[in-house]
Amino acid sequence: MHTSTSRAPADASADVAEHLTHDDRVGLLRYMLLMRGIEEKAMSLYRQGKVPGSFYDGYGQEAVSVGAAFAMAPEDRLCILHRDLGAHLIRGVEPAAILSQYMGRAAGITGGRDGNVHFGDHRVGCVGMVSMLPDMMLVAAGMAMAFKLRGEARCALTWFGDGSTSRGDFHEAMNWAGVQGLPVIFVLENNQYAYSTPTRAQFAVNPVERAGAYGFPGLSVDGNDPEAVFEATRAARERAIAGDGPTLIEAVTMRMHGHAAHDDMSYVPSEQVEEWRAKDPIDRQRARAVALGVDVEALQGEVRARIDAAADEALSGPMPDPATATDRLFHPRDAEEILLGDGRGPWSGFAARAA
Amino acid sequence: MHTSTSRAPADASADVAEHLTHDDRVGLLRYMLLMRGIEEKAMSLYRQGKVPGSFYDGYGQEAVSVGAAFAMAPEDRLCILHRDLGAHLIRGVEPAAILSQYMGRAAGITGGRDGNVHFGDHRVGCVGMVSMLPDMMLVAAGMAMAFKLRGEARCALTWFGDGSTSRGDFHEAMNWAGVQGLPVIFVLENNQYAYSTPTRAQFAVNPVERAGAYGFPGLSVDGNDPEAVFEATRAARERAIAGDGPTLIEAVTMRMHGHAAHDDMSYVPSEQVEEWRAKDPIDRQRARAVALGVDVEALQGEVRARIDAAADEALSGPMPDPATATDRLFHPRDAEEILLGDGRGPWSGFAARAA
Amino acid sequence: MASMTYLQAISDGLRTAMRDDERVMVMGQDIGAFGGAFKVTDGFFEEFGADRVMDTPLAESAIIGTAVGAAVVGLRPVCEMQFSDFIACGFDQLVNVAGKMLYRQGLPVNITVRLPSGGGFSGGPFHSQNPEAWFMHAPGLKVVAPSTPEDAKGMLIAGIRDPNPVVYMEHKHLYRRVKGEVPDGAYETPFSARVAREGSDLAVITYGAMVHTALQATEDLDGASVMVLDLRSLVPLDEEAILAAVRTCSKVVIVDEANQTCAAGAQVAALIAERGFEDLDGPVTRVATPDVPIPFSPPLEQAVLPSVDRVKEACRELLAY
Amino acid sequence: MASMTYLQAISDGLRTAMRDDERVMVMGQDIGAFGGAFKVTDGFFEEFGADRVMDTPLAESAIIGTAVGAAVVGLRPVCEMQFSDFIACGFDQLVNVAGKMLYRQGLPVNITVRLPSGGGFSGGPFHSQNPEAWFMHAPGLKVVAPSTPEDAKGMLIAGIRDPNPVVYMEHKHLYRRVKGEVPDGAYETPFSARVAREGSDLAVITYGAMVHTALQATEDLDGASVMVLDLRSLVPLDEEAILAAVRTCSKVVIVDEANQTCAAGAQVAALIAERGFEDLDGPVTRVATPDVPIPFSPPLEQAVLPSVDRVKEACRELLAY
Ligand SMILES: Cc1ncc(C[n+]2csc(CCOP(=O)(O)OP(=O)(O)O)c2C)c(N)n1
Ligand SMILES: Cc1ncc(C[n+]2csc(CCOP(=O)(O)OP(=O)(O)O)c2C)c(N)n1
Ligand SMILES: [Mg+2]
Ligand SMILES: [Mg+2]
Repeated sequence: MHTSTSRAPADASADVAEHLTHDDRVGLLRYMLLMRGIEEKAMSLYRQGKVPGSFYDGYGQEAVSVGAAFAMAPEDRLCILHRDLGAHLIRGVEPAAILSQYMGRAAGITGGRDGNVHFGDHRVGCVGMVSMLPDMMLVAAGMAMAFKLRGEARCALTWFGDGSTSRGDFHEAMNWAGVQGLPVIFVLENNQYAYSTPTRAQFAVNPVERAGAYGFPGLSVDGNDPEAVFEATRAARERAIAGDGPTLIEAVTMRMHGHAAHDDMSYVPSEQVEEWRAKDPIDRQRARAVALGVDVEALQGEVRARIDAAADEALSGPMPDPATATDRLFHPRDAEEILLGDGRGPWSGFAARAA
Repeated sequence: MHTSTSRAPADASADVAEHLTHDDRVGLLRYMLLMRGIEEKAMSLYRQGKVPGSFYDGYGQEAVSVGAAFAMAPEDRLCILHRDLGAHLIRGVEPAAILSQYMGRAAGITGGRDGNVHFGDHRVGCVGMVSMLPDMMLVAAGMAMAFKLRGEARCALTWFGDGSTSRGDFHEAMNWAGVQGLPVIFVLENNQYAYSTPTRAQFAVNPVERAGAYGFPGLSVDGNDPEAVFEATRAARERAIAGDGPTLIEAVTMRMHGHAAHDDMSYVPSEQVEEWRAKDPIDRQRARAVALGVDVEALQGEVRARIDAAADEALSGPMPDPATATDRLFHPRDAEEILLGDGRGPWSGFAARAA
Repeated sequence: MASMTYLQAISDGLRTAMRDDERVMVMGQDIGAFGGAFKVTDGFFEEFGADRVMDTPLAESAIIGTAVGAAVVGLRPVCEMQFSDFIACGFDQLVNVAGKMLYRQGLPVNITVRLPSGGGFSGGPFHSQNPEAWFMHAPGLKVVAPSTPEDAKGMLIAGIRDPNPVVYMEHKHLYRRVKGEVPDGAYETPFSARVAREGSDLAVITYGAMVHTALQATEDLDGASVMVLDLRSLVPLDEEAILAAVRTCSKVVIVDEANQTCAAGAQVAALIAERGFEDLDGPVTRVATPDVPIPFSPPLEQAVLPSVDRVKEACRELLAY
Repeated sequence: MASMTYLQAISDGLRTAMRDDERVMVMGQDIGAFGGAFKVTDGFFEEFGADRVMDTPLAESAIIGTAVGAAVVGLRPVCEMQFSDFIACGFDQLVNVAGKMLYRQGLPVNITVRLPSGGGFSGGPFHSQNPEAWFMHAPGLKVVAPSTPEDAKGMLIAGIRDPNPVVYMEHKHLYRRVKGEVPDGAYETPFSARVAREGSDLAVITYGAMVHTALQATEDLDGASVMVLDLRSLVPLDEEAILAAVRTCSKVVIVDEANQTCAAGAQVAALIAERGFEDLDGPVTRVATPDVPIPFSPPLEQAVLPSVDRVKEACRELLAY
């Protein structure tokens, strides 16, 4: 079972060309633009006092969620974390529902019961995260366990941060997935910080090195390149579906904003920010699109218009009815069974798979 | 920080000769005999209904606790696990106190409040284990953290089983020890089973391989050779005291009895038991003693007499007073501060260190 | 109908649920070929195979967490903790992931967590706990605690079929000590209280192993007519049955094996003090374990666990009020 | 004396304890150069250095477990959970290792665990909990919950000096909202109740943030004389002060921000129903959060948390009884 760990960045170029069509590549850019635009809009709503509580975003990390979610099939199942808005979009969650979610409105995915990116739309196969990190690794492993037990050709995927790797649940999930050889993909989003804590205070050795000691491969990819993340995830999914077990993918990136809206991240050296700003994932994909002859201005305009319309819709929606605050603590026995749906995101799966 | 993992059995012979005197080697045998004898006595008391609850022993694993504890200094601190009675003996806990402990008598180390090997005599520098495995790894790491913060040349050691490595606390302790470079020694007592569960259902890769991924060395030793365990621990202690951080030592051994008194371990193939019976650690050390010209018969007689006297003493002691059952839930503010003592075990430290 | 021990009834319930519904699987340490620490799943491995009778690594958080994952994609896992005490190691997954999922996002989590609990056999501080109150104080979990073989089977089946996370307290001290008639096949016992004995002078309100202590203590209490109410379910709590008992008897003794502070018994007492006040004819008396870890040695353990004598004494005192 | 916010008083207490005793150290996530999520340790890193103001990995079990180890060899660690909710991830070490050590083996564990708790600012289901009852139901832990800046400082210093594990509940909603005079230097506030306002018609018994809600709700309640008893400490619970309040007022409203089932308020109600029964002139009324996770959106959150209006209404109803 012992597979040696490789940290060499996956060389995506060849395989990517094989699996991503022209439209896929534009799709990757579109989702990243949409993610960044929605988060910028939410941030301005936050500043206007319209987003209660706190606000977290994934600025600069768009390639990680978009690249990985793009490689998943509708029948796969996802636990999406707090810097991974793009994954929700790929699964088909509407921008208006997301903005409603941030603002605690009735039309938000959780109907105002939870906030921020603490949601998952079960109709598109997603389980919403809890705050306790990285609890969802075990939930993802459990979904994969069910797939394996039933002999289904599906897999589960979850993201988690560098900081989360210090907690026991990381280990229990890695060990369980390894010993049972589960079809699960763990995407370690190494954005250099956990709140104010740099990775050197979190671990002595990069956790991607640990995969081998759990019996499955771990690899590092450029987390600012959506196509590299896509390709690593696609290959991991292929392994999973083939019955070859889990994969740990480290997506190396940088948290370009503070931990949350209140954090000016004065603890981050400005050179580090500058260095990473030059590697902006959207700039990179935009350049590819330009090279492909895409009218990127038009695409950006289209995305902006969609977000503006979503904001208008969200802002016009009501807050939840306080009379419902104690409803739905338990599911009635005679009610319909609710499970994670079968997925219906237009981009749940890249074009080559469908072919 | 990344140190590569070595699983090659530590070649003890040369160093051992340097550090163990004739008396030390006899001492190792004496403590193993004492451990086995006390556990046999306790088992017969259990069969007579004099030991309440359950009963766990370390039959066949005597070399692990005896070898490791022998290498520790009085100023070191230990968390001793349930198959490691020998370590208590080395620290100086009296056999009568141990038999009283098993029988829930007032003179037991916990005064009847806890049972089995769930004790630690704080006067000799030991913290008693809790059942939840492997919680004590974190407590040991915490003691080591205090030593490091205060600049003291001491270390902490704890044992834990193969099964325990699956739990989150294993990981949190390994990671914490690695990132802080703590003077702590983790002795992984791989006795092939966790209750009925063989190691293959517990992990895909031997956990000793993980040490490197936490930034410190992991090595395997013959857990049925007290001198090999001693030597590995002695060297690990030297590293710890020198500020070179933690060590994970896998002591490869076999649980030769059931998980507890009620368990006939029918799930263990009899060839496996036979194979290991031939490697009995006491037989091995006895042969060494014989070669050194020791009168082993006399030694055994002495040990037996000591145990018989201890049993008499323990059996004549009273049960705890029920009126005290709710005392000492909180320590009074004005009472004396109680800390782990400075150790006073006659064999807390082998002869060569004292010299 | 067959006569079974409490333990056999649990096994029978589990086996019945597994035969009826192939989505049901069990997970836990040593539950496979070994049949579990208490032999609840003895023979299951042979009947249902390794996939549905899953030996897990020693990792409680993982047991609960993976069960949640498996449940939301359609399995119905039943998790066994080797002892209820070890749920402390899976606490977060149970309370934060399983308990809050439906309320937050409309996704029910159909898991059942079996917790062998309770003292009385020198299990000591880590094998004797009654942790149910922690979970009563964690919204989104149902908590049940049957006292008879018939209810043990019926509530386990009902718990497994219930789409919500159910914490199933099975008292170890009842395993082989209590026997009773158990209906064949599948049936469900509702999550509501049961009058274990009718009575009108005083009501003893209790659950789990203490039902038997209460029955024994009040069997012949100087001729008094003593009702024993077996709560059976703690969440939902059958408030109407409790208040009805107060109306009938006007005097109440609440017996709880757990440590007394913030125990299930405290909640029952608080309920009565608020909504049964006008029917009360005496203080709401509690018998529980004082706030200490459960000691190992028999004389110490017997000194802290509620005994037949302590219950008798409390009842006598209240009857004389 | 200086005027300080509740938050500043906590900082001041911690700083004072660290200056007085070099065994005291603080451990937690982002508490070093960053000064902590709520800035309680702002400036500590500069004053005391990285060793005594220790940034830890993201690992709650390890924070508690290593603190226990450090404590038994002579340090006095103060652990910060970033939010009280995350203590679920360190639950086992707190309850089983720290809580039971002294009882089992005579070894005191001098740690203090700071839990920033409570709702009211759209923290949602994982940043708003009041988990104190879990720890009241775990023998061997002291649990305190100051409501004023003066007590926040004095109880933190007392907790750090106390040789036992102390769970220190600091309500986030008080951090910047409540200000008051705080004595200079080191002093201790005893772990006992305090009469926040004298009164004789009705007693509101509460603690933490709800003390302020209770005071506001009963400031001018149709001329009634309303006592407000601030428990301050939950373990030990000042039973005498509670019973004295019942004797004086005969009517009691208990206000608790936690989920109602098996909450601290349930224990207080049960105590009164048992030992204050004869002094009661009406039902023991409770105001608490219903048993649901704390929702994020303001209208939902306001609907579940006990409000000034709900307390008023409960008092009025009881006064009219
Ligand atoms: C168990 C747990 N402890 C503490 C926190 C508080 N917290 C929220 S995010 C965060 C940092 C997470 O860092 P990382 O895992 O690297 O994710 P990132 O935010 O960098 O994406 C912390 C400490 C938490 N969410 N969960
Ligand atoms: C957290 C936890 N879960 C379950 C148990 C129940 N249990 C007691 S010993 C044991 C097996 C331990 O195996 P291992 O760690 O290999 O130690 P060994 O007994 O083989 O020395 C189990 C599952 C426990 N003690 N702790
Ligand atoms: Mg990070
Ligand atoms: Mg083992």
